[in-house]
Amino acid sequence: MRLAPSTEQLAFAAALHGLLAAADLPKVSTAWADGDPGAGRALWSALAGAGVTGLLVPERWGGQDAGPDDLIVACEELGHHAVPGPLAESIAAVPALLTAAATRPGPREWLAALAEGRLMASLVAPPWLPFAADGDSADLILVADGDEIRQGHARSVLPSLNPARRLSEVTPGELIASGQDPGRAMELGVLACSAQLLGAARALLERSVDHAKQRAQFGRPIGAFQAVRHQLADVAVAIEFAQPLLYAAAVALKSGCGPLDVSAAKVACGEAARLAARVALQVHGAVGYTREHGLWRWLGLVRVLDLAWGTPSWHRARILTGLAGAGTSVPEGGFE
Amino acid sequence: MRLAPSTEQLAFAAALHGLLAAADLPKVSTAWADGDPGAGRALWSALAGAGVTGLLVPERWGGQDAGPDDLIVACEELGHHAVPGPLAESIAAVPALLTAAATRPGPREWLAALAEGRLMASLVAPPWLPFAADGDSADLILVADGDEIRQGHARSVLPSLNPARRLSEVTPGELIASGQDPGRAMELGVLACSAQLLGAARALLERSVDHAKQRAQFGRPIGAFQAVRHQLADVAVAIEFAQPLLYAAAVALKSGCGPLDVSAAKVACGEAARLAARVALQVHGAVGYTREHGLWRWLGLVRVLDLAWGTPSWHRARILTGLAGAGTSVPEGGFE
Amino acid sequence: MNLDLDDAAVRFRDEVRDWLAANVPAGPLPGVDTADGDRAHRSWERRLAAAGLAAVGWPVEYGGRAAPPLHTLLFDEEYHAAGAPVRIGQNGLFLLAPTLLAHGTAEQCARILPPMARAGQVWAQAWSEPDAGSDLASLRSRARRVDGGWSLSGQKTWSSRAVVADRAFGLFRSTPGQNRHRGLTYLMFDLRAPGVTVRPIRQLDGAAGFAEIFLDDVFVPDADVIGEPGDGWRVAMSTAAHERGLSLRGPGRFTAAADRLVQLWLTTPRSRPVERDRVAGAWVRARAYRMAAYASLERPVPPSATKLFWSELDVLLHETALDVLGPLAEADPEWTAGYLFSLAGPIYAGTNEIQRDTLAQRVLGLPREPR
Amino acid sequence: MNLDLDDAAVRFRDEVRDWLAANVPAGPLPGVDTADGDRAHRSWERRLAAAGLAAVGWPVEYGGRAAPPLHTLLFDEEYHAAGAPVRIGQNGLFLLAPTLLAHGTAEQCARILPPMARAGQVWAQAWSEPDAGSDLASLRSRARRVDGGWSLSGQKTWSSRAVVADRAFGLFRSTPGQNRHRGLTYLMFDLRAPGVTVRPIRQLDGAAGFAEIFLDDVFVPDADVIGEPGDGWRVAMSTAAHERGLSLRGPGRFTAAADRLVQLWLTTPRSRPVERDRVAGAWVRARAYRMAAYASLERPVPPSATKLFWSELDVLLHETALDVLGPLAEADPEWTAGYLFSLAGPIYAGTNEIQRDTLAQRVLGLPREPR
Repeated sequence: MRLAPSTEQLAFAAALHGLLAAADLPKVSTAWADGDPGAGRALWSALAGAGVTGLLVPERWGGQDAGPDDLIVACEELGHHAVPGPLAESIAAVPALLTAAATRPGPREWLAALAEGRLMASLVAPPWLPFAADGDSADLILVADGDEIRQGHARSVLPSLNPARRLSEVTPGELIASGQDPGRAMELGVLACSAQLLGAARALLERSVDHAKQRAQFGRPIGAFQAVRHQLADVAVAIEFAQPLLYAAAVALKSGCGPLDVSAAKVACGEAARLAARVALQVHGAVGYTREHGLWRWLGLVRVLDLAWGTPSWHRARILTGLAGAGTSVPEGGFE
Repeated sequence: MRLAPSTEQLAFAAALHGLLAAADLPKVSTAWADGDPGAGRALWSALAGAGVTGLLVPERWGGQDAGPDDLIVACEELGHHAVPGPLAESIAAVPALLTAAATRPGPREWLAALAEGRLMASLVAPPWLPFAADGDSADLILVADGDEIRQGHARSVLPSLNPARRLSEVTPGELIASGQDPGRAMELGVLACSAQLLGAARALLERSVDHAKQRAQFGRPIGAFQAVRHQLADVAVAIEFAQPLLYAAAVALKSGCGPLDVSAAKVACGEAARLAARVALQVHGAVGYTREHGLWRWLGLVRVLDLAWGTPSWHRARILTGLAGAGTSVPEGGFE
Repeated sequence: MNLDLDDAAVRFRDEVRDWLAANVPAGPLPGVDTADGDRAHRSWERRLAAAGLAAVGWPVEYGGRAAPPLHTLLFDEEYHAAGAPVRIGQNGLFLLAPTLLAHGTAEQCARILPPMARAGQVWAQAWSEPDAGSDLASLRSRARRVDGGWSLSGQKTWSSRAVVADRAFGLFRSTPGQNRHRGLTYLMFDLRAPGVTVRPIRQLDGAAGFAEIFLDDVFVPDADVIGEPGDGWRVAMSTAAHERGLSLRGPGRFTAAADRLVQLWLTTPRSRPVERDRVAGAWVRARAYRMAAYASLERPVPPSATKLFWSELDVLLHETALDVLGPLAEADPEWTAGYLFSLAGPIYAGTNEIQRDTLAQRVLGLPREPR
Repeated sequence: MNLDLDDAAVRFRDEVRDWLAANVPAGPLPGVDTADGDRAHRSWERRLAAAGLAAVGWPVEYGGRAAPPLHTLLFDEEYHAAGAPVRIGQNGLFLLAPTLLAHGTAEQCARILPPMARAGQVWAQAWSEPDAGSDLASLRSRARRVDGGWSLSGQKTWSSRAVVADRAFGLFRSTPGQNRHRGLTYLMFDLRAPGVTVRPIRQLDGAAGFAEIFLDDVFVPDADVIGEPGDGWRVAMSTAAHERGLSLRGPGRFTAAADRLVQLWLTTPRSRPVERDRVAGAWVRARAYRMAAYASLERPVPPSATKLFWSELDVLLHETALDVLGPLAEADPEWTAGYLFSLAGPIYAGTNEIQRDTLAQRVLGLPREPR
């Protein structure tokens, strides 16, 4: 019985952390927000080199053929560093969708390009993902609607609440596959998104703790005030108890089931991240509200990802449907 | 434009406060909880002398014929002192129901007896009030179901979460009136209940503040710790902003409308009282958890009254139905 | 208890409502912190002033109507219900003006208030410093006595509107030896005077909503001291009460947002019952804030309680709206802008942590924390 | 990451499940703090012990099975899922025993643990004093050196189970000159010894769940000191970690309550969607606590975080259940009893305020508050 990363996974996370810590993410994110994806694409290539972009790509197309447990280890680090881009799409859902459609040459080529870091993909899947995240810089946009997968074409760019995210409205085009249940691919997307949220929560807590140790008011570090330290303690508790759900969801998905656990992970990681974001801003005060300070990179990320890949409300309804047992569906609204 | 008590109302409240402060309520409540209503009934007579029990009884049957604004002034004091008994029933809803049925001699006699303090009444009104509060000591139980009012007969006594409240299951009996809309009587009951809740919240805050000033740990009063003082500040804010809604509801009911305001008052007073109760227990610690300390008299009262006279959920639904405008009903469950 | 408006109040409300219906611009004005927006918002203020609506509670000689506080409240509600533009002059109108009317000389009021009402002068605040945020009394910017006035030096920050404003007001340490609340003076100064440098700071949303102000030997004549030199803390705290209280944040902003939230929820195709609770709860709180405003005409509400309540209400309103919108929220410009603005509420005008301490001490009488 | 149970674990779980199905009493036992209840609960403990299930993780020679921690976790889940009786011996089993196993002598373990496992001896805690609650280190009850042992005097309070228990354990000041954490000794004493008076305290629910203990020159032999004299604080803190952590509050209690809550919600005729959110949220948290328990087998969870989480979860579970029940809640004996018990959670075993301070300092490394 294991609910913790293996030694290999810890080493993978540490390597990724080193790569990202050296990558000047503030600069990457600022450029990305200003519509200049060059540095972000360079980082994407570096991530490919570290084996991140091909995690879910089958080995015969150059990938790692890794499992959901490796996926969350990587995505937690990506969230920890607030890496911009359509990550849960490119790393989790799209490779899974393409693998199911890999009887045709197009998907196979895209899979290989994903693994090599030459391709970054986005995804539209109404109503969960109504827009393509970073559709303007993505090389491939898929549209998953029912059991059909189509290629999508970006139209206008919309601003997002998250400055480092550029939304595209998308027109569905050529049919890529049909008759495929996108379920598992979407679960992997939810899982990746949850891991990003948890990583972001952890980063927000770390930065807030550092700030609370250094910033002094009334002659002492603000972290010596209960009003500050107790808020941070609550964030630490939320993170501490969201993490096991994330790991349990990965374990459940690995053995081929797990909607209940995936939803529980999404709810808990989202809650922890939202709490961490609110507390981080409050602890930082005005300086956290500026673009000059780096906090904005996580604040927008968290608020947006919590509502993407199924709202907390949707996931709660799914949990109760699962618990109600066969034949009973708990609609998003409960019974009437 | 007035949203505050008049000079006369302030004097009424002060007189009532004096009466109740001298009445040894802890003893009254303990005896009441142990099934000995003697002292409680004596207090009821004293309240009749102060004009409380006949507030809503028409003058010709010996009452004050007072308005909803006087009602909340009295009920806030009763809640402040955690007076046991079926108060919102006896003082608010039942006199209003009986007044509407006063074409017959029975209701007239009951009204006179209420005003004189000889009669204490309880009420069953499913689904809001499934049991008769203190039905074993009440002299009269009404059952309001649809547009029929019947006399009810108490069966077994059930224990309540509130030790100073004894519930009876009731069998409906003789028809008292039919074709009457109990609506306004029930609104008055909700209003009285809201006022009790606000008074209880205020008492809980006062006692907690006193305790926080006196109890010392780590060499200083616990009220000097932000962990304690900030919780108390939040309670004060909740009370400060529930009160104007209570007054506004009384004003609205006086001019013959106001379901929206009555529901808003119930929601806000209930929230303030529940927060006050949780914080009071936490600030008092173990001593607040004992019967020897008086806190129990408010803790049970608050938790029970918040769910009586329409749950917070029911009142929220009514607010949104009112806001949605003609023809749209927001069910308790929202739309599906 | 009686909520009926008297005839004068009804007439006033109708006048405001009609005027706004006829005059509020159809679309939103450009951002207030841009050059275009600056022009458009000042022009809007001049129209308000011409209609006698810029500051109805002020004395007539300064551009007001000497209207009772109830009318100010009614104006605020109508203004927000009509979706009228943000008041570019709000720092002056709602924060400096009450201070001047309470502590200023007649000369100061006559000189400063009329152009403020016409937005001929827009004001910025200059309170916080890099090391004096929550602990405002630790501020270090200096006012040095010079011939005929004072010379200001130091650094102020988080000064909202400073990028577009003409003048600023704030606290300076005028007696070097004295500590904390003592020896501070309340001064007004020209943001275009020699020695002033304003550096815009980009906010979360990318706009330059606030700025740093660097002061290097900036001259201020004696006529621009409010109250007595050295008595600045007491004078400032009356502004702080306004900032935290109902002057800055009338109920109109929140009741209007609550009504929009209810409409959003009612018209969202798949209305989410989970949010139902919070939508109704937010509406109840906005209503509570409104009723408290009316009640405050007779019984003042502690400013710390007011600040805590409106700032948490604003966050609740906007968080709930985003949750109702679900995945569409991030692309909704209006609600996301309001959301980002709401997040600043628990921080500015004295953080909510400071407000809770103040309330615990001044309202509840709890002992002060050892510092 | 792998959740599969090995064969031994599956066999153990099945054994426990089958035994409980065959042995758990059909109805509830009388209240544990009554004479009848005392008998019934001790008898139940003897049956558990006879089946080798009283304390599966203990060494075999003391009445356990030397089972791995995973088995203790599985036992806890099965026990609560089966609705088995409250453990009358829990203070001893879950709090004293881990301390003895860590700090006690072999003689102490051999003498004390076997009767504890058979509920031949039931233990009470004796920590808090009237002036030493959150600030436990200010305790004043004394242990005076006497021939062959110690003499205890003073007053302890909030001692749960003291009314029915046989013996108690707690901290006493053994070096009069020393302050706070220094000079304390961890001792066990007989509640029926001369000089001991136990005064029951009625709780909110009317039951005498805890008591005051008055000690007047009560003799304790040297054999009943745990650890070194004067080293009591360090020894006690290891018990405190157990009390706050998973030993006292295994996940079974909460997952069982969460499952009952979900069933309640599903079968309530007019299921309330507002509560839907909280029902699902409570279930998610109970699941999180369970998964954290499994994860803790490899990576310990800070006890302060555990205490905060389970106590808030328990309140959430029961508050939500009452709200789902609506006006019927007050007459539901099971949920209201659980509710009242849950309210004590954020208070006992170190208040949640103390836990947040501990977590901030020890886990987050934030500076200590000046005291």
